[in-house]
Amino acid sequence: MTTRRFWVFIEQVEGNVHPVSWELLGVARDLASQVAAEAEEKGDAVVVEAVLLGDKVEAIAQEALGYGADRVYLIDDPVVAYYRNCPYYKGIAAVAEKYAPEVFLIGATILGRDLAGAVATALHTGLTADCTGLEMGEVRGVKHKLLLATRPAFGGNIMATIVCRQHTPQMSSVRPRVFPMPEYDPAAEGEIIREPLGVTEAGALTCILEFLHHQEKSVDIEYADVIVAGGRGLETPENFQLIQQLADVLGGVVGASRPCIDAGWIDSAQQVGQSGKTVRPKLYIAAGISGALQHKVGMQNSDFIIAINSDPQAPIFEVADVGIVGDLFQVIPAMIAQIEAYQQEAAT
Amino acid sequence: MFHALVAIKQVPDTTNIRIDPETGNLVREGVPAIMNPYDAHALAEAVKWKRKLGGKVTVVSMGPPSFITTIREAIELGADRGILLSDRKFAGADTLATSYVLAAAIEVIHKEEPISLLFFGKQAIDGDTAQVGPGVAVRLELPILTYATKIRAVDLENGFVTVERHTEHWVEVVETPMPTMLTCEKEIAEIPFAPLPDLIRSLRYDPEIWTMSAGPLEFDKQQVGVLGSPTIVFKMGTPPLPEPGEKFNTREVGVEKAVKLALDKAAAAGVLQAVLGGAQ
Amino acid sequence: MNKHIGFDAIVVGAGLAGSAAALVMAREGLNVALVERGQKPGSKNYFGGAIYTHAIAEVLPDFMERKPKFERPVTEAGFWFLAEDGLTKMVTQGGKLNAEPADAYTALRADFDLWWAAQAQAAGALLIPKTTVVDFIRAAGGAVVGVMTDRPEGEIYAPVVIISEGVNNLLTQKLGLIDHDLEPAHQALAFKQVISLPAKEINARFGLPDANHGVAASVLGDVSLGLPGMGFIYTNKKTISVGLGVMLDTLAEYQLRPYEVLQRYLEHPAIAPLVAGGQLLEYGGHLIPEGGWHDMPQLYTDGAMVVGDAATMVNALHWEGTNMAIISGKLAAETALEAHQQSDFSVRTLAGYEARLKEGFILKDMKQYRRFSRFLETHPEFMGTYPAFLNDALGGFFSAYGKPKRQLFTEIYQSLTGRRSLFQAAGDMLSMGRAVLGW
Amino acid sequence: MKRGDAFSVKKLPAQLRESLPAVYVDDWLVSIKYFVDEEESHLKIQEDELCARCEDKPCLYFCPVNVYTLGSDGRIQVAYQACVECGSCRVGCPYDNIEWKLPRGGYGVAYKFG
Repeated sequence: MTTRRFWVFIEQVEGNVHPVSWELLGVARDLASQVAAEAEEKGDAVVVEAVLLGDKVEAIAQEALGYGADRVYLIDDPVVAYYRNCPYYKGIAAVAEKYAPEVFLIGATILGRDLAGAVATALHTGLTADCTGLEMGEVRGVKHKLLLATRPAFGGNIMATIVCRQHTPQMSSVRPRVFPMPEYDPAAEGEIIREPLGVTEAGALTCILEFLHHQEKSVDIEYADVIVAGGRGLETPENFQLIQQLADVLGGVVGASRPCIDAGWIDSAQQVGQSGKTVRPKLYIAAGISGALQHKVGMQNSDFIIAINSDPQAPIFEVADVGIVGDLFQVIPAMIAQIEAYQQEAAT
Repeated sequence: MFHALVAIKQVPDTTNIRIDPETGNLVREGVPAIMNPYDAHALAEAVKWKRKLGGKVTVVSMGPPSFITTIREAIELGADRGILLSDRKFAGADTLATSYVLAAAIEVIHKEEPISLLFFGKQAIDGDTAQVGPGVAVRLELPILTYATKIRAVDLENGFVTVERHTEHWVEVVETPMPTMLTCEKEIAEIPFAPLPDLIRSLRYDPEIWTMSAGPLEFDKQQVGVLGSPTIVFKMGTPPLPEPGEKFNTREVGVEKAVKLALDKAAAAGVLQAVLGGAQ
Repeated sequence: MNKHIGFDAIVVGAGLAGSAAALVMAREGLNVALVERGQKPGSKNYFGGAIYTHAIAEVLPDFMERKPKFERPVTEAGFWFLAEDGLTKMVTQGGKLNAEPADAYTALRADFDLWWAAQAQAAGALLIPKTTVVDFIRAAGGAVVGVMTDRPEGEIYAPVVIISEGVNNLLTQKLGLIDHDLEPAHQALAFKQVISLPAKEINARFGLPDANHGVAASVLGDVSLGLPGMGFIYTNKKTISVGLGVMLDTLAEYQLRPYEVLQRYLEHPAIAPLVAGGQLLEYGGHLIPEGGWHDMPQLYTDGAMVVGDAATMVNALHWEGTNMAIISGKLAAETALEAHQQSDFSVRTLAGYEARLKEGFILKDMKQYRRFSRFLETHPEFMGTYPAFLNDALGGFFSAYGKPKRQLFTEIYQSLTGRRSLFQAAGDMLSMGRAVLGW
Repeated sequence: MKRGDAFSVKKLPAQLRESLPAVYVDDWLVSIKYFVDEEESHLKIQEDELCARCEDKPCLYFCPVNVYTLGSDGRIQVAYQACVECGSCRVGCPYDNIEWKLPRGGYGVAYKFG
């Protein structure tokens, strides 16, 4: 009997866990269930496990159990108080070599992508970056199911499904907000296993001299509940004011499609799409965005999409839950007024 | 001496990719090939420091002979030497095999002329993997600073570099011993408009071409190309499209009515209540 | 001190005229810089269009062996007269059009110009891309001795410069060879879509046996809302080029948006089936200097010559321009070679360029057609009335109404005279003749 | 201002005017490859005042890529990024009010088909 291990890296900074880690525990549980039948046939065990590094972060390990991990490998060491590539990848690679996970998922965040490539190379295995779809499936010539990792390529115009046939772990970095957040079970139980880091401060190679905090908090569109996004149809950068007004009424933030970024109309942090951010708000309003594929892949998982475009053929309508064909300079002011009226009505 | 190594890749301009509606395949006709923009910015920074400290910039790339144009472009932007790692056996490489070939070549270059800093773009715009840089760094056991936005200081005497790199939360100021690898964001440097003499030199420049064995090293054929790649493409397809929702045309029903009908749909789905609840 | 960047000759612009000039000079051993502002040759170039092989052959007799980047040979050519809801075609096939190599091939400029410039490079010219020439370097007496580009340390010296800058004649103006911007009334704005369709589908829709056959059509009438302008359709291998040219002043006067006019054309009941299901690959626009003879700048000065569109070498009625560009480039190059032989780059030698042009067809044609661009302005009926009449007349002729034929002919006759009196019609024909034949 | 007199607005018959379909040209522009010069616009309006006085503002119509639009403040906005360098505005501006340069070498439109 063997144990098939589905691993998730838990990303934390100063004790704050990146939500993608929990999303991945959810998808890892789902993947594990997809091999349950074939594992049972062979008498194999299937487990979901988390890997966590940090300094005094045991509470997070406990939380990981609540989000669905059966077991947490915890490397608690002052050297990894803050993320640095070398100690992190060496510590993780050592634990992975010891327990031989079958699948290893890492959030495709800035930190995660820095880490994943290094771990994969150290373990001499394959890594599929920036995935938006995962499933366990049959692959010809392989006796057990493999991880089928799907990712957009070429600016989101193509979806490629990648497999790693003979090497383990099968690694993927996964975009935030692609998978839903799992239920949290405060009563969940499981094991926390402490592992040594095996890297001293001297071996860390780099030294962080200081942290510079952003002067102004950049707009965080990735986890916003409401995004109002503008495209070329706005015609001028000044017209983002109108988008901002609508976003304000809805308590949301402003996003943009690539042409606006290319034209320098708005900060690239606000770009939604393949070359920007993947978002999954409760409400996404696309105004004057034609809906090139590269934009759609970044927002089509939104819970509800309203598209406003003067061209009834605009591809954005293909992904919209509801569309308004018309001049956005007329539609948006009307929408603002109606939402305000709606709010007042709801308040009384 | 300051010696910067810059790894560059030629990529199809992804803003111009389209899919053949009949076959579902990628149409490459009419798609311009460009230097990966992140690499170009990394190169610009390398050249800036060369101009400041004296020294040399070497560029290296792995790809088919058509990549020569991109190497020439690097010369135009101020690189001194260009090496193209090109062999049909390298084809089909995933990031692991690519990092092997680059690391092996860089090791040889380093032996000839010790490298101070390695510059990579943060990712290539065709694959967007951001894996090759970290992979090469691990193979060469070099410190790596990804998402570098600024080089504050290069201390050749003591062998240290101070770099700003951004994370999701803040900008870190990091010091590491050289040689070190940086994967660079676009803001690390503006791409300069090359002087005419540099452009003319680049037009006449023939890069060195290293193949499996014709070059200063022999590559391990188990580690290159398809053989050295653990991942394979299982299938390709166009992204699936959901069922489109209803459209209301302002020309037909008027602006007010169209907006109302749309918002009613959002309300019926419970969305409006959910988000406005949060706004109050 | 920077070392001088020096050449025997500089060509500004790697289009059809420029690359032809560079090729001819480099082949004779001159050290030639071919300066192109685009990312590569063809990046900035745009046309309907078709390339005429007689001009290519004059520069490069063995061109067919060098695998020119043609699309399809033009095996069917003609006029399509578009009424509001109908189409009458006057086309010719076979005969001369079946020659091998063909008289004309459809082409896409991004491909063709790259190939054409590569022939100049193969002859030894140095192509310097991504560099915009902004001014000239002049000797004390005013003679051109080089160009200034927009790059740092961007001066290039040469005793002779061939200006192949295209319709936006900024440099030609800078040299004082023409003292005014071209007038909107003499410029056609051409705009088109390149639409992707499977080759088989193109063959079927245009009635072509295979991809070695192609159509070039001039489309008149409703295409430009009956206003001065002309549409076109060219079949390429796996794409079709559909667009039109409308006089710039017409667009301004009638407040027409080019893309709306083009979309209307694409939606025309006779055109829509030809483009149905196709994917837009590229839209764009370009000016055509249709002023002809009257707008032609002085063609040479000390140390410089002007070729191609910059010299307004376009024959609007025949859609000719590419051939005139190539020939003018060749003739300027031959003049530059003579100047090198005589070590005299002044107007004394360079006047030979105009003399060479006069020997060939270009200046003769331009002179003959000198009234044509004005003709369209003053005779809009050729754009509206006559195409509509033709459709009515032929439509009537080939319909069985169950009426006496005499009545039919009366109706046809009236459909003309209702639009234009016979006297006016006769006058129109006379003016047309004058414009075309140069009476 | 010789060119200022060159055209006077003429009325298109209503039937023809109505036959013109509305086109959202931005959707066509995505088919065009540009190397945008972020640093400098090659098109500049010299005097806003002249544009304000220009009655017909033909640039709003004839530009094939809709570079010129009327801002909400009544000023002409110039989206030079979309320019295909045809030169229509250069010769067509009635008051010669557009400073028209070629983009820097390598920048601007780069036709893929032409």
